[in-house]
Amino acid sequence: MADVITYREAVAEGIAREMRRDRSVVCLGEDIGAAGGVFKTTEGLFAEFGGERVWDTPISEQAIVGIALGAAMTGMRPIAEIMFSDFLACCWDYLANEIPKMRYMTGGQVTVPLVVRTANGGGLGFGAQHSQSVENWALAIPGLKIAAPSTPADVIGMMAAAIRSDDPVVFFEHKGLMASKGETAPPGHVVPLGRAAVARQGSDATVVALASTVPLALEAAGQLAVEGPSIEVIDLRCLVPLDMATVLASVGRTSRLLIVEENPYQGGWGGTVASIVADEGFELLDAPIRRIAAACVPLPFADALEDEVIPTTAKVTAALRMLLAY
Amino acid sequence: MADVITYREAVAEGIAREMRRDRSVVCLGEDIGAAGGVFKTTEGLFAEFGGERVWDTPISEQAIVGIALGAAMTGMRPIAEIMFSDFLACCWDYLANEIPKMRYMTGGQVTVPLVVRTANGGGLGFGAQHSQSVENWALAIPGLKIAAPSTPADVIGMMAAAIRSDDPVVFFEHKGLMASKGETAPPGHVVPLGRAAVARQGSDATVVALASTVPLALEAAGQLAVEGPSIEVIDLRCLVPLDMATVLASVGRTSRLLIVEENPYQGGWGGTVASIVADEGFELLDAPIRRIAAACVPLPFADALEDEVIPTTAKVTAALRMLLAY
Amino acid sequence: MTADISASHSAGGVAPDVLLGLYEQMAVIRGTERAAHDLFLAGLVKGTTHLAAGHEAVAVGASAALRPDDYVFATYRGHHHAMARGASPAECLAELMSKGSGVNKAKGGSMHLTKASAGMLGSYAIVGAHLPIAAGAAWSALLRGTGQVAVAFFGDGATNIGAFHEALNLSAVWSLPVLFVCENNLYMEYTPIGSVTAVDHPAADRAPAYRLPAEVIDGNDVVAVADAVGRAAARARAGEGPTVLEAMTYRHFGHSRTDPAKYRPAGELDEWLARDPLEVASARLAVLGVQAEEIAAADERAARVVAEAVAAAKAGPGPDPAEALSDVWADGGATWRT
Amino acid sequence: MTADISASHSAGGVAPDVLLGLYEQMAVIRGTERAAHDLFLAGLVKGTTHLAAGHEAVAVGASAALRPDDYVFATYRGHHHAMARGASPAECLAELMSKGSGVNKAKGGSMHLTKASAGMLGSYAIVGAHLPIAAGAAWSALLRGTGQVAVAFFGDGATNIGAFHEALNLSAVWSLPVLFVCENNLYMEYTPIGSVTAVDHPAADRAPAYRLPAEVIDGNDVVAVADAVGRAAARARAGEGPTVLEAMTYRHFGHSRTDPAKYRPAGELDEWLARDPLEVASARLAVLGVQAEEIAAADERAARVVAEAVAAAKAGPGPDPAEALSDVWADGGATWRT
Ligand SMILES: Cc1ncc(C[n+]2csc(CCOP(=O)(O)OP(=O)(O)O)c2C)c(N)n1
Ligand SMILES: Cc1ncc(C[n+]2csc(CCOP(=O)(O)OP(=O)(O)O)c2C)c(N)n1
Ligand SMILES: [Mg+2]
Ligand SMILES: [Mg+2]
Repeated sequence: MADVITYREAVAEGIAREMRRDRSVVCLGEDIGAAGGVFKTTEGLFAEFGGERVWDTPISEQAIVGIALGAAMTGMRPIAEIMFSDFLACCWDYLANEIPKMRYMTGGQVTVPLVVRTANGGGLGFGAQHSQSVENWALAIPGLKIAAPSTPADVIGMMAAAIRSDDPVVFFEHKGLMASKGETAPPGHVVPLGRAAVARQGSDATVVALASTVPLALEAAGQLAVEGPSIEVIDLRCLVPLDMATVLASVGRTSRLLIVEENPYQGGWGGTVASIVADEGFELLDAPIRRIAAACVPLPFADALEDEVIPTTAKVTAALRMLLAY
Repeated sequence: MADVITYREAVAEGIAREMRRDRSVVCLGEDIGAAGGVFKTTEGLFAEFGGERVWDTPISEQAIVGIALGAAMTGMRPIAEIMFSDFLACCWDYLANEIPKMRYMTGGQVTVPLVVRTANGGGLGFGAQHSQSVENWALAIPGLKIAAPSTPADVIGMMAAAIRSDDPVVFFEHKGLMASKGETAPPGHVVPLGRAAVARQGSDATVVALASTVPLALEAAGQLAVEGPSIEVIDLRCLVPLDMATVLASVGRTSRLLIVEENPYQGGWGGTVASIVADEGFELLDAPIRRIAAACVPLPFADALEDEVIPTTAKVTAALRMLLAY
Repeated sequence: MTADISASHSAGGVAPDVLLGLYEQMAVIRGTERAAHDLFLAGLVKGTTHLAAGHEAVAVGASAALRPDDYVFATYRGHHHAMARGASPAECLAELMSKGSGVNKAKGGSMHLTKASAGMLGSYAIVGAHLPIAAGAAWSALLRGTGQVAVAFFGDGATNIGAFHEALNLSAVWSLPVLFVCENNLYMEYTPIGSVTAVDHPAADRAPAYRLPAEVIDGNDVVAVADAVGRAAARARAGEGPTVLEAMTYRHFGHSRTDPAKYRPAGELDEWLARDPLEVASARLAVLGVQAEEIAAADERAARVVAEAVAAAKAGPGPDPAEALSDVWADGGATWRT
Repeated sequence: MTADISASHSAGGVAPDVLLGLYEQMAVIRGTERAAHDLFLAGLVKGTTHLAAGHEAVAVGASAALRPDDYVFATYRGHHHAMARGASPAECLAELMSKGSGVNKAKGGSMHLTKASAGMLGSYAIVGAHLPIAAGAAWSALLRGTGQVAVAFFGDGATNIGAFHEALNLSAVWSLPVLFVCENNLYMEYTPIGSVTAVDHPAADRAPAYRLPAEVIDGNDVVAVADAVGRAAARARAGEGPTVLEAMTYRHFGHSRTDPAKYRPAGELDEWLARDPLEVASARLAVLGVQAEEIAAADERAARVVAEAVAAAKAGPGPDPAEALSDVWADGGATWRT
């Protein structure tokens, strides 16, 4: 059996592999150096690569991503860490107006090979300003590639693809998955951005999930399998490029679609997926398209309240039962 | 016939009416005072209300909305202007993490009656960083009300509702509509937030539009009417509260839905509307749900290129024809 | 108490009974922070905590110098400010323990303690974000002509984020009645502030960039803090605009949760423990002739308050699940569509 | 030219032929800006323009002191920087006129002129955003050990936005080879900078907040600018970190488009026209013994270049509609889904 590694360790491993093969890869962020990052996702990098390649910054999110952008435009492959994805709001101008538009508005003169990594998502009782799932914010911005892996091996493989990408990538590392374990990735493992994974095959309904909602969907599928129904679970892995081919093919087989998102329903990424299926896959559908997303409220602190708001296995199971009964 | 007024004038008129009736209403923003704002949407306010109530600020978007928030928490009803909606990215932390979450995360202790006004949208050749339609950014954030009027009378009526609202409202004024004219609003006119308008009645298909896309939809409907088909045009007016009742009722009558958005397709607000209809209105539909949105690229400068990217009447007409032929 | 301390100051010293009161307040906060730490280790506090043990003098000293209707804005490390302004230890601990009886109804948590009725307008978990917000409360006070001031407390690390700069400039230009009080505890999380900041005193050394007066003060001396805040508040009320205060202090625990703070040089904590705000106040009390027994009695009263608070917080009800979907809008609800 | 001017400086003065070259460059820029203005009024330039007539000495002086491989970052008021770094007047005007032959293929427009091949890494329309980006190019130069410097040009108004603060602090802490050059033209759009800024010199007076050296210079004197930029660049290349320069200058046109600039006090424009960068350079040339005819010849050559540029730009093809959907990604395309 392959070695087992945590999702958290996979982040550092994925970065380290690329730093070893390409000297132009450098990291910057708050407390990422000797301290190894608040989520320990850069543990070991400072020891291996030193202060010349792993840079501690002040609390200056705009400077962090702005500097990464300038470095990317001039020959480096920077990896900027924004500690919690909620803080992307503090440098949103760079994510929304600068990084994704640079190449286009210069008529193709400038290339921006950078990665913005960030700890994303809820479920840990960190409250309204440290718990959001914001892949959908990035989805609203053409020009950003968006990665959100759910397994350690995908973390490593997608990190390689992200760092090697000549396009800017926002890389979401889910806080709720940090401690989860899985097989590590073989040397040279690269998971191309924009290819969804069929995490579980099934024939009665399709569940499209991302990051933290993948294990929820798999658990729900497992529970239902005991009763008979066979659920296909698709791990989107990326929002851009968005692998609708895999989704539409699956819906073609199952005729039923449930989308499970951690972001709020309003403005959630599932809306984009649903609208494509409601258009291009209209004739494939035998039932309404359902979305389980977070309630349209800020994230509350108490576990008991947070569970009311974000998707849970029970909510996924219930939605699937309704869909199957339709 | 009632007096005619431009959309631009309606903004200043709407603000002035509320400033006259409520001394706690104050304005702040860049060049909004004696200069009357770069879009002349605050023209006359400084002359009428003086520097005590109309405050020029430095280029400090975070300070502008941050100060507005603090003032709103302590008894004032500030109206903050962010000159172009693209610049909301410069103060996104306040729109995403502070303003909309304040009431909730304090357990209801704090009320935030503020308005953030901003010039939104493209079509004027202002390029990638001054042309975006970003109502969908706000839609991703629970806790913000979102107004985007399409007519002068609605500007006045919705401005009144927004300023009187005890909840934070982001008020999008479309640059492409500034010069458009319409009837002014009678004294005391208030358009409650969250009520869509049926801008044109029809029976063969429903077009859901917002702000600049309302005139496009009306024009397309007018063109098609000559040939026979009868198109219903719904002006959403607000994204939050979102008047799905009106949309679903209309689709119930027409069985066909086209959504016309100026924001990019990926992450656009139409995805949310489409997904609700694909779920709750599934049985009403006789055809796929179509969305005409901007292409998933930054906004190009040249008119000829911008037209390729954003919705036009021709694109709406073509989409309707396909939908009707389905 | 507000009036008392300013009176005693102008009289050239703090009255012993007033100082003993401040000492006791600090002892209550210290005890509550220790309790929070223990409850976290016991698994009864979820999420995270950022304890302010060591910073008590800043909160208590400032509160003593402020009016009850002034506004205070704190960071995620804000338990001390909430309590100094009047939130009870019980309702703060209940919040940390996810109880419906929490000061924010368990919707905020440790990082967002708020007691609006006491002018404690929140704890903010995005570094620096509250500086403009505090300026806004000051602007509002100016517009309403109430003579209130607003105080933003923030860490040394917050001085490098853009919101700091924007808030200070605009407050200076508009001459707002706002105090910017930096609690310089030498570290931003695990990184020494000096290694990521271009000047020695990250707040005070920047005040001239906004033509603002500044003072570096002993943040472990409750009297020095009250004194400086009192003077700055008086200036603000007199229409003379903002002041920057940089209070040198130290956190006794790690940055958050179970951080062992290994990044600190050996001996540093001990040096600061020797200047523990409680010790400093004790010493001052002794000079004023307050007997050791009186101080011990205050300690005992504080310990009793904390013990009762822990018991009350533990006994509190869990949150009502319906709370998850309330309080988004002013009408109390969370409805976003029809 | 770069080498020339520094050589002439160290020789204690600018060589007459070098200065005449700079004069001619400025005349070309001035003529191009006038042409842009006329073309806008004629309806041939869409969207907006922010003309830099009056600011020429900053761009030309700085470019003269920089290496060809240095990096320059400008604002939406950046025509002069694009041309000073080597973008041709024709390709700039073509961009303004929405031509496929525009320097950005008509995808950028007036506010985004970019000539990456000449190290002119863009014009940025969000105030202040490019300061951290320029710092990033400087960081990259440091990491790659190339000895390049990066220069961010920005307006007085940009000094009050958060990105300014973050960029200066981090650049100072990391000792980056970056120059922050403020073009202080007294106004942010229609508002006098003094009315919204807490210090007199919005850039230079803030440098101490980052322990950076600063200089206020005559932004209308191309020699003074070249001199100051040359010295700052040398310091940066020597590893001594960033410098803040504040160049005092004035824009001859309104803020943008057809702004008549009525907010200016009477006489102010005239005062500044008397210190027009072209006049200042002319006067210097006269002192150096350059004949009036030689200057007139330079003016004529410049006028010819501009006239040819206008003709070439007008003759350029419209943009290929397919360009609307290209250049999002490095593969040249815009595909976001399968
Ligand atoms: C914008 C932002 N960036 C980063 C963080 C993560 N973070 C939380 S506390 C902290 C350190 C703050 O240091 P300081 O301001 O000195 O306050 P202290 O914790 O020492 O009281 C950091 C980086 C944050 N909450 N917000
Ligand atoms: C973040 C942001 N806020 C506001 C604007 C609108 N705006 C464009 S130019 C300008 C004035 C800038 O003044 P200054 O920095 O002095 O440059 P100048 O135009 O005088 O060259 C403003 C407010 C903007 N582009 N970006
Ligand atoms: Mg600190
Ligand atoms: Mg200016």
